[in-house]
Amino acid sequence: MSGMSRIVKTVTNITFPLVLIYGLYVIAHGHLTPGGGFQGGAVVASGLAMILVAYGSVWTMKKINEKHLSALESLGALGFIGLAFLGLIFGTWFFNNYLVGNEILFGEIGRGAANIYTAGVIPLMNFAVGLKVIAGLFAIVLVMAYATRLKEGK
Amino acid sequence: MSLRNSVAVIFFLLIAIFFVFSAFITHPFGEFNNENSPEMDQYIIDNTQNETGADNGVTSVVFDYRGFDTLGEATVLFTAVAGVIILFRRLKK
Amino acid sequence: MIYQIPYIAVVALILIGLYAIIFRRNLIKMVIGITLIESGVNLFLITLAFQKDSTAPIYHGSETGLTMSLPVPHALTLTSIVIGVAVTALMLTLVIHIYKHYQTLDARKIGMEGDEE
Amino acid sequence: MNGELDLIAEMLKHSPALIVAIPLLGAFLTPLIGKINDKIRNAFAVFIVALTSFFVFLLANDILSNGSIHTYVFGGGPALTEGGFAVRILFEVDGMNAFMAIIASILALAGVIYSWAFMKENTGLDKYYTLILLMIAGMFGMILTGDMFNFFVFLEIASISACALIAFRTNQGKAVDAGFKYIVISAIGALLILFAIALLYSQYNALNMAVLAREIQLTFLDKIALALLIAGLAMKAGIVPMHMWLPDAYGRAPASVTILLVGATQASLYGALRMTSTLYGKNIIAVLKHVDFDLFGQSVVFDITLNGVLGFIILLLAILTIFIGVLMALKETNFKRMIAFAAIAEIGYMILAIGSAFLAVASIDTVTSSAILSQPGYMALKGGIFHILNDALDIGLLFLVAGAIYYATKETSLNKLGGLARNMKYTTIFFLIGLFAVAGMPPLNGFASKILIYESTYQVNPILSIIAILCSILLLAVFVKVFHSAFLGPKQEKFDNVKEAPKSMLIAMGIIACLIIFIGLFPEYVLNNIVTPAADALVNFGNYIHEVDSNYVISLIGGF
Repeated sequence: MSGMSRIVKTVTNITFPLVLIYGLYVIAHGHLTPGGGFQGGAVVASGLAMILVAYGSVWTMKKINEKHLSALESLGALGFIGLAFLGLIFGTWFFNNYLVGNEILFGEIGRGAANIYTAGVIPLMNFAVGLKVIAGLFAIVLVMAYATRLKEGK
Repeated sequence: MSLRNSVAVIFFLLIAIFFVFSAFITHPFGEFNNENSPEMDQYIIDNTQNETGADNGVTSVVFDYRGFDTLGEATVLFTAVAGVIILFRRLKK
Repeated sequence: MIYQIPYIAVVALILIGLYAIIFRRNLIKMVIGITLIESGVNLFLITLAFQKDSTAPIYHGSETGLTMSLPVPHALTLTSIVIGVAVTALMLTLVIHIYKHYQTLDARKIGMEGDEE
Repeated sequence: MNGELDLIAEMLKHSPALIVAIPLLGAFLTPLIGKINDKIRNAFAVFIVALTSFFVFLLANDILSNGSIHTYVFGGGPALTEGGFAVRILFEVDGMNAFMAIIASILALAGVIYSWAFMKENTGLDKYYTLILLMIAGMFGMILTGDMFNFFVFLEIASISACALIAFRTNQGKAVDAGFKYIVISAIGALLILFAIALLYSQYNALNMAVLAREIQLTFLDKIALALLIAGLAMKAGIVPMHMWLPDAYGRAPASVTILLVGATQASLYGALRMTSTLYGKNIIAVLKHVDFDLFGQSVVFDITLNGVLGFIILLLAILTIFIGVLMALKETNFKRMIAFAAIAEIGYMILAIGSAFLAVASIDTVTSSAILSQPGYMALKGGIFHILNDALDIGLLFLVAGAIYYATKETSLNKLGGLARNMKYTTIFFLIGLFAVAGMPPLNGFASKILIYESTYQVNPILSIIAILCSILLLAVFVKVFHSAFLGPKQEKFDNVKEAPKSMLIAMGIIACLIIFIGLFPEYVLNNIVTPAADALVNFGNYIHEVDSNYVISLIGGF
């Protein structure tokens, strides 16, 4: 399949950046507003799924295949579990939020801080999970779409 | 009706009775009293800003208080991706 | 009674799902049944989170003394939704494979061939 | 010297978390390492599992020898917050958990080593090893966790990865079908469990097992929750009304996966045991209904208690499970499916013993909060727990042998096999060991636990014991038939070129066979040092709660 009509492709081209920005916003502000890594990741992945629908799975598979996505997902997962392991090393317990209270990165705490430099490792974990969810959900959709594509002549 | 079907009907009715009963005796929607006061959740609501710095109580639960669940959850997604890819792999080398 | 209506909705969802799994023979309908049960359970978790007159458990500054809905069930629901996605993805993958092998989605007709290997 | 001691103490402190985290880390790394080289990837997987096993034995050694309970708070801080509720996730490892973790690590080690040669002709091995490690992590998570929802999450990890691995041979329609059956059953089971967890949460606002066990009142909702928990976990454990997925899944999965599936099934069984004996331990002898009526002029008075009902249901299911398992094994012609039915029967033996133990609970000691069992009941519990270990080893070994035969001949139908003993000497020896162990022949390990079960169930009801012995003999007959038809018999031309299984498979089988012989020769040693602490951990359920609460006291003084 070579994708859908030109109208759909054009609209996708226009709306995808918006979806992407919105998803990244949800990920980045996960510790302040409703949302987080999973939700934002799902938003971005749905944008990618829109591209998949508009351009067809064969075209998308040529641009990025599931091996790349799988590696990306591994990186996200490694980032997440790595942050947890760093808690073991720096904070003496697995999953310790060791960045809370420091002065360099995301360390601010307390009532009414309400800015993005709060919550310790939570924003970092949000990013890791966001990356993982984007890659993971898109990989699932892409692989399933590619496997069930209509072959030439059918 | 075959044996298989009647077993299925009995199983379904049994489970249905359990669920319907549980619906009628769960505490009323949105009402808490001394017996089931949400102490654990109140603790999280009170301390999320001071302990974790996150304004979003849900995120503080997801990534801090119950972070290990989230690791499991991320792992489930990872598992599903690995499973889907392995099932659609090429069979010949 | 009026306060039990959300739970009745939960139970209705779960029972419809169970009905689909037990009595329907179409694999896709069974998958739909499982997702229905899943949404029933998720709805149950979310209803448990609600307190009367509560807001979402998110601070916008240093306000205190608000009644907030409980955060833990929200987190549990999030986890269980993601798990649901994973399970559904895998089930649909298997359904695709079953369809490729047997050219049917009728549960009675699959897995009936002899022991070939 | 002091530094070394500190290091070991540190490792011991963190080992509950590391046992789960290391396989997870390995699983996340495997797709990246797989890009380098196949051999390095295989070695990496073995290394990860070996490292995990090292931590398991470190932890289990400490727990089983000192009788201590380890708790691990994820994120640090005290286990209980002021006010007595657990905000964070806890891992709590007592004798029973340690015992199950040992079994899981043996199975995992054997499965990974076995995979090396067994799977090498397949594609998609990067993902295969990823899923294997994930399944191991899920198994350990289920075993070690002390949090209800965490249990559910790890249950799902184990079952999703297991499902993908069962359907690994996607070119066989039946494998895919088995995978679908498995995922449907396990999804329903897991959702029942989740609903039960939500019911418990709605009443006590807690998810931690120890806190729930402390709080639980046995209200009507709790009874529903217990029924749903047992139903869900019984589905996953393959107990009879819901056993139909098990022979398909065990039979169609690659042998290296089946051995892990055995572990996952037993982890579910452990879950059911933990839920009933610890979570509801305080209320286990609670009176559900007081019966008082006249029967021909004589007044009949007795109480229906929770343990009576549970014990009765479990015994009924156990007899059904043993019976159906053995009968189906008799008429089955597919090698692996037959072993799977034998596995169902073996699960029946375990729950037979556990049901007898439930019936034998006489009272609860409120001071130490432990259940007081009659002597045969305690023996039955020990026998049942011992049998979990023995069943894992015996059934695991048989599946590995079946896999080796499939690897060598590409054949699983018993009607087509024959005369393999000439070319596959070691495999034949391993099969003989597994055969006699499963059938409960002395001096192998199956005998040691089955004799305990027979003896103790005989005192509950002689009929149970007789049925159990008869079924055991039938099982022996089944496997002797297999031995005769597959290994002995006339030499077949098509199997002339059959070679002995490769080294890695022999090593995996050898490890398990050695353990079987070891346990068979020194059953007392294993019983006293491994099984009894596990049984005591279940009986003295108060310790499980007290461990968390005493941590709370220490934290007030400033222990953390």
